[in-house]
Amino acid sequence: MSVVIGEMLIKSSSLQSLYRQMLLIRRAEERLQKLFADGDVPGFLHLSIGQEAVAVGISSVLGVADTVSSNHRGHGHALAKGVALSGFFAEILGRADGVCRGRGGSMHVADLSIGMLGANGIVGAGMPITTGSALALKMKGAGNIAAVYFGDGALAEGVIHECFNLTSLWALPVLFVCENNGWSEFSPTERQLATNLEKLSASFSIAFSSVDGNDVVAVADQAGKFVNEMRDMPSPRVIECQTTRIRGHFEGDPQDYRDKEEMSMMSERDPIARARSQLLAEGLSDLWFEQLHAEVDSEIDVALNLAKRSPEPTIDSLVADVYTPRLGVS
Amino acid sequence: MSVVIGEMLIKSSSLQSLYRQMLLIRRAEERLQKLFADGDVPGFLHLSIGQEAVAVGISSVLGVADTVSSNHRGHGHALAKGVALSGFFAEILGRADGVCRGRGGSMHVADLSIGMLGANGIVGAGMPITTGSALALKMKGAGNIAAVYFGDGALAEGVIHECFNLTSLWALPVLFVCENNGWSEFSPTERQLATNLEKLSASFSIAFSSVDGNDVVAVADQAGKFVNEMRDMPSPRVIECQTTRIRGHFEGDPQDYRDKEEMSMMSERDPIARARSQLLAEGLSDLWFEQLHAEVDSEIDVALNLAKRSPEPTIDSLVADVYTPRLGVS
Amino acid sequence: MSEVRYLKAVNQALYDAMEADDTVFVIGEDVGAAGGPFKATRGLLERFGPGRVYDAPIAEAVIAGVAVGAAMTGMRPVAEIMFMDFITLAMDQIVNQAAKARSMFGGQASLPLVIRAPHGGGLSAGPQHSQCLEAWFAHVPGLKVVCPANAADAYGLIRSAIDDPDPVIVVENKTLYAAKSELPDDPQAVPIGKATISRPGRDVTVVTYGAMVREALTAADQLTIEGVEIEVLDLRSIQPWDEAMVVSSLARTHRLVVAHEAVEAFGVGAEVVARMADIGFDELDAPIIRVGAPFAPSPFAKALEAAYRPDASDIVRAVRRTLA
Amino acid sequence: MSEVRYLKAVNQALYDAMEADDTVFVIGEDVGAAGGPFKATRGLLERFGPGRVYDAPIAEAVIAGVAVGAAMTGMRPVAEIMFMDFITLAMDQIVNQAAKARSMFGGQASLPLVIRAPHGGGLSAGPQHSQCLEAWFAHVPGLKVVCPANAADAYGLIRSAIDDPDPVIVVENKTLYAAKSELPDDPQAVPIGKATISRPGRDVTVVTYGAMVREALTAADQLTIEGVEIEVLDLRSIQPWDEAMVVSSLARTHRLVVAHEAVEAFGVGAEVVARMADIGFDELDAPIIRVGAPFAPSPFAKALEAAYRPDASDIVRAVRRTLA
Ligand SMILES: Cc1ncc(C[n+]2csc(CCOP(=O)(O)OP(=O)(O)O)c2C)c(N)n1
Ligand SMILES: Cc1ncc(C[n+]2csc(CCOP(=O)(O)OP(=O)(O)O)c2C)c(N)n1
Ligand SMILES: [Mg+2]
Ligand SMILES: [Mg+2]
Repeated sequence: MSVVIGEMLIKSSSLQSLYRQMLLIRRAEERLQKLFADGDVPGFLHLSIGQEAVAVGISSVLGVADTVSSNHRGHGHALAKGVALSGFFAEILGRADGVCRGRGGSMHVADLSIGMLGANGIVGAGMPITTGSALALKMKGAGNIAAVYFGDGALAEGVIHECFNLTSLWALPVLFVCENNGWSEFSPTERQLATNLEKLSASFSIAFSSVDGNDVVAVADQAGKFVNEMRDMPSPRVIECQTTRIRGHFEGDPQDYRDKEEMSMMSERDPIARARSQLLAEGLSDLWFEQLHAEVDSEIDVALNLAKRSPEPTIDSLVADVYTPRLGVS
Repeated sequence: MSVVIGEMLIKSSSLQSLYRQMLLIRRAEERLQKLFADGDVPGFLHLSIGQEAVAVGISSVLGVADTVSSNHRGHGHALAKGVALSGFFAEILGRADGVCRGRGGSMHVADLSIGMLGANGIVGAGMPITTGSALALKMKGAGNIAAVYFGDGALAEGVIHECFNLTSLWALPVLFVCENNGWSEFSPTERQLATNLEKLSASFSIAFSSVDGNDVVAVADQAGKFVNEMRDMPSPRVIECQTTRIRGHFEGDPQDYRDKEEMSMMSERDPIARARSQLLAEGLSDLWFEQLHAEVDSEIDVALNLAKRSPEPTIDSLVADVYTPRLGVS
Repeated sequence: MSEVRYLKAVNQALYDAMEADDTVFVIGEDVGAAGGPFKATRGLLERFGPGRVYDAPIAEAVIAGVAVGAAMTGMRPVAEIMFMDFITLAMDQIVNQAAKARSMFGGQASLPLVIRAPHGGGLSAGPQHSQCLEAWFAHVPGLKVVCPANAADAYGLIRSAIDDPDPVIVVENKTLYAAKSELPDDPQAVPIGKATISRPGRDVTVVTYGAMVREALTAADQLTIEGVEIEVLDLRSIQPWDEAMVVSSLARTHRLVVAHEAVEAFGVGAEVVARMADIGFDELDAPIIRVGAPFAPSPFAKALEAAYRPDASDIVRAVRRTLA
Repeated sequence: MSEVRYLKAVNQALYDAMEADDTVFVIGEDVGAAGGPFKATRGLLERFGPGRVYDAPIAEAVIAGVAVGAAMTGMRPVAEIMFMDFITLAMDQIVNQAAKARSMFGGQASLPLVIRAPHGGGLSAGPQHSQCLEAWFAHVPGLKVVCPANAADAYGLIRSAIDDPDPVIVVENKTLYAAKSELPDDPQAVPIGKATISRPGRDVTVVTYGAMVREALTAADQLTIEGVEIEVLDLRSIQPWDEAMVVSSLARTHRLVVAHEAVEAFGVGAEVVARMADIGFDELDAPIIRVGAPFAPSPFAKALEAAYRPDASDIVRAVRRTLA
């Protein structure tokens, strides 16, 4: 497996390609949003609209041999790590060709073959998993690292303490990526925390950086810097990405707890609009955007059509597949 | 229930009385040590020999309406809070007249009528219990506080994070008392922690103080200061008491992991010897000590004899007593 | 008497209990301003204020711990664990502390605390948001476990749970929240430990609880057509459970089916069967059949989940087997 | 063939597994320099170094999490939870993550991890250090659970557990650690899911596991004097368990007792009985009797604990009841 070193990747992956990835995630989620409204998506749907720059910026410095774990709001994390779009859609629609054969859904999208260790329905639970993954990677000694995405609300769970302690103590290469969107479901996180990530990181002597999580280049730069250090000399890092949850906690959330002002400022903070302005300033034409959008939309159409044509999964393999089949073992 | 304000108590309880309490705990544990060696104490026995100044100093500023929770090394905490000596011995010997009727033993000594919410066999578990107790006390509004004793090893458990966060966020009157003896069972705690209590407290904006935990006056002074503040205006405090585990992790521990040097320095650090020197310097005579020792020993003899005469508990009430009997409810 | 949603009955029970006793308070994630993720605590903050309704951070271990410590200190806490699956993070406080305190302190303490935990599938919420873990708690001496199947029982069992001197786990089925059933105008407490006959019958006893009661009643309708009258017994309480009522029904029908939504293997049903295979053995004319979820995590996809969850047709099949 | 302590067999299994496969590593509290609280890991640090033997802080949730994440990343972790009671702090990682990963990821992943957890009383260790919680894990699809009763099975099941592609909980009984039994010079893996007949007999089948196997054998000796020959069946694996062997024994004896140290109510025995009350019903000539701990936390005092723990005399009584 090839180890992709962050800096190299940032250079080769121009803002154009980062933009494209963010756009793909956005459009994919917008389609899901619509499908959900039409009653075609079962279960809970937590969209990451507004937070795409985090996933794209982080993944731009990771290779396939690096691992990521994610949380309930994990669509962007999965797609940015390289989960195939049609398997992704099929999963969320609950179809047989879903990456998890329709058994996991939105909160459990995973593809272990590319180091995507799964979204997770349990707040905070990705952190210990990532700690273990990082230990394994360190034991293997190939310079790979493990990243974990979590929200600001997850800072309240005790497990973060155990993970900060262990990764610092054993110098494990975990990149802790906090998506700080200010919300824990329907409550402002400031009413849930008497600390913050900077202070917590400091108390475990873990290098910390806070970035504008809606600026994809800022995320990629800082992540690249951290990951390069980590590859040379394993140890944890914390990157806090200030970002914006543009939609509700989940689809169907009326959001009556959010005030007008916050809602109105959102478009300004939109990471995709920002990247677009930058690219326009760099001289890209409207036509370029139009073409790109068309391209992305058609990519999504193809994948989604594939997903929609996928059959409903059948129950028969469910029980047989709980444990690993073993040749010669009855 | 009367609220005893720390400072007043410190004044009235002179060093002599603190010395007496420490001595009582020490001698009681020395008797247990011998009883254990003779095979008369069932189960695990974690002695707090060397750590008496913490329990005595803290309890000197607490009243009966204040609560304490403790851990596996809780004999001193219980006695200092006022658990009756004979019921204490009877419990540890597993007798019917034990404070817990022989059902709990050394790791579960409790007397809720005086706010001793129990020793605890689960490392760290006293902290959330104390957090809840403090919330109840705050709701009642009488200015009482809740204290929890825990070891340095417990700092690794995630629950401390949740409790620091909640007590700070909700301004709950918890006095976190760490007995830092440098050991987590057979491992030096420094090999288990990438942080320390000062940093952790700071990260949650909880006032912190580190004291010489083998100096009973230093413990009582700092605790008194903290508790007075907390009674006026509820909020958490952390007091770290640097102390010395003179015996093994439990009785029977060969302690081959401890080096000679550490072992030889122990007597210097002995809190009781220290208090004795202070009292000698203040002019107390050897005779005074002799008399006090004789008095304490005879108090212990009486209690222990009572305990030893207590019958073995019988199984009959065990099952009936798992739930609270209710009149008129079948 | 009026038809109300199960959820409304839960809400009213909490409200009335808080009115009746000011040591009762609620704590949980988003239970305050948001009125609870399922709206079970709606209106409580407005009525009782932030000193009785605590919006907690996402930290289940300390939420349970607060209940334990507050109960030791004279209060009657009612903690909500948003989905029963998250109770995995609070097990020490519930199992090692709450359940054992009374016994291990020699009977000194009563811990009047309640943990509310919604269980069950049907929402395509996937493997980590659909589990029915009540069997775990029923295995722990010191805990009581109830699982109401309708509005009146939801009201009555929650009132009893809050009133109870010992720790009670109240398991609420998520698919029932929206279901309507009758609630008396002056609803009463329902004693913990008493089952009820939801439908009398003479041929086969079907013991069940929670959302499966509805399925059993549907099965009863179907079976009537075949000339089979099943007696549907709603346990309501799982720990303690009403062994006497099950035996006495069995003494009439001589055939037994036990059904629940939880995974069949090592579930609550196993205990009911095991008791009847002992004390009820002489009454048995046929094998005892259990109905429960297959041995797999609860799947996400609608079709999969529907096939996975036991329902009326499974009960019908089981009943037929006992009559074969 | 030589007589060795159960503990030595555990130790050797770990040693041999680490020799055989360098992706195997151990993690737990004091498992390194101190050789483990019960000395199960003695010598491993010296032989394999700190890169394979990890002394962890007191933090059970992340210990279990490390096992999950490392297993997802190609290793074969063996985590020790010092007393099974402390597993309450690691339930999310074991139940929501380890157990479900394979299924909920659509079969992509195998998680070859082992959690070793000593259970049981007999040391006067009190209510928080004596529990037998295996029934919880047996109820969770995705986990396997084994509980060896002698040195050869301890060795063989631990080797199988480590070799197994899926998560296995290895429950070791603390009172067995010091007990000696035969271990072949070239000990072999023991397949998970296969019971064994510890003593053949014709009159009553006694199904048991762990420390109760010894008690059942003692009971067998006593009952022989009364002319009763019991067949003692050691399950060894609890999830999956060897239903076929139990049925075939029952087909010979027509009477069944199920015994374990865990609390009887909602314990492992309930499942065994429930299955037999279904698929074995036609073979049964008498009520099925269970033997287990009473419904109370494990008490501390020696006399109390002795009265609380089920033993040979309880099995004798139960067998007599099935013959009455
Ligand atoms: C252990 C656990 N507790 C509670 C929940 C319910 N829950 C799901 S998301 C969420 C809020 C998470 O907030 P944050 O971590 O900031 O992520 P965000 O939704 O803002 O992206 C909560 C409480 C859960 N899934 N798991
Ligand atoms: C949750 C839990 N994990 C592990 C243990 C085993 N154990 C008992 S005491 C102890 C060390 C505690 O160290 P510390 O907190 O510093 O207290 P000390 O013994 O030094 O007083 C350990 C690991 C336990 N009782 N509970
Ligand atoms: Mg958030
Ligand atoms: Mg210590």
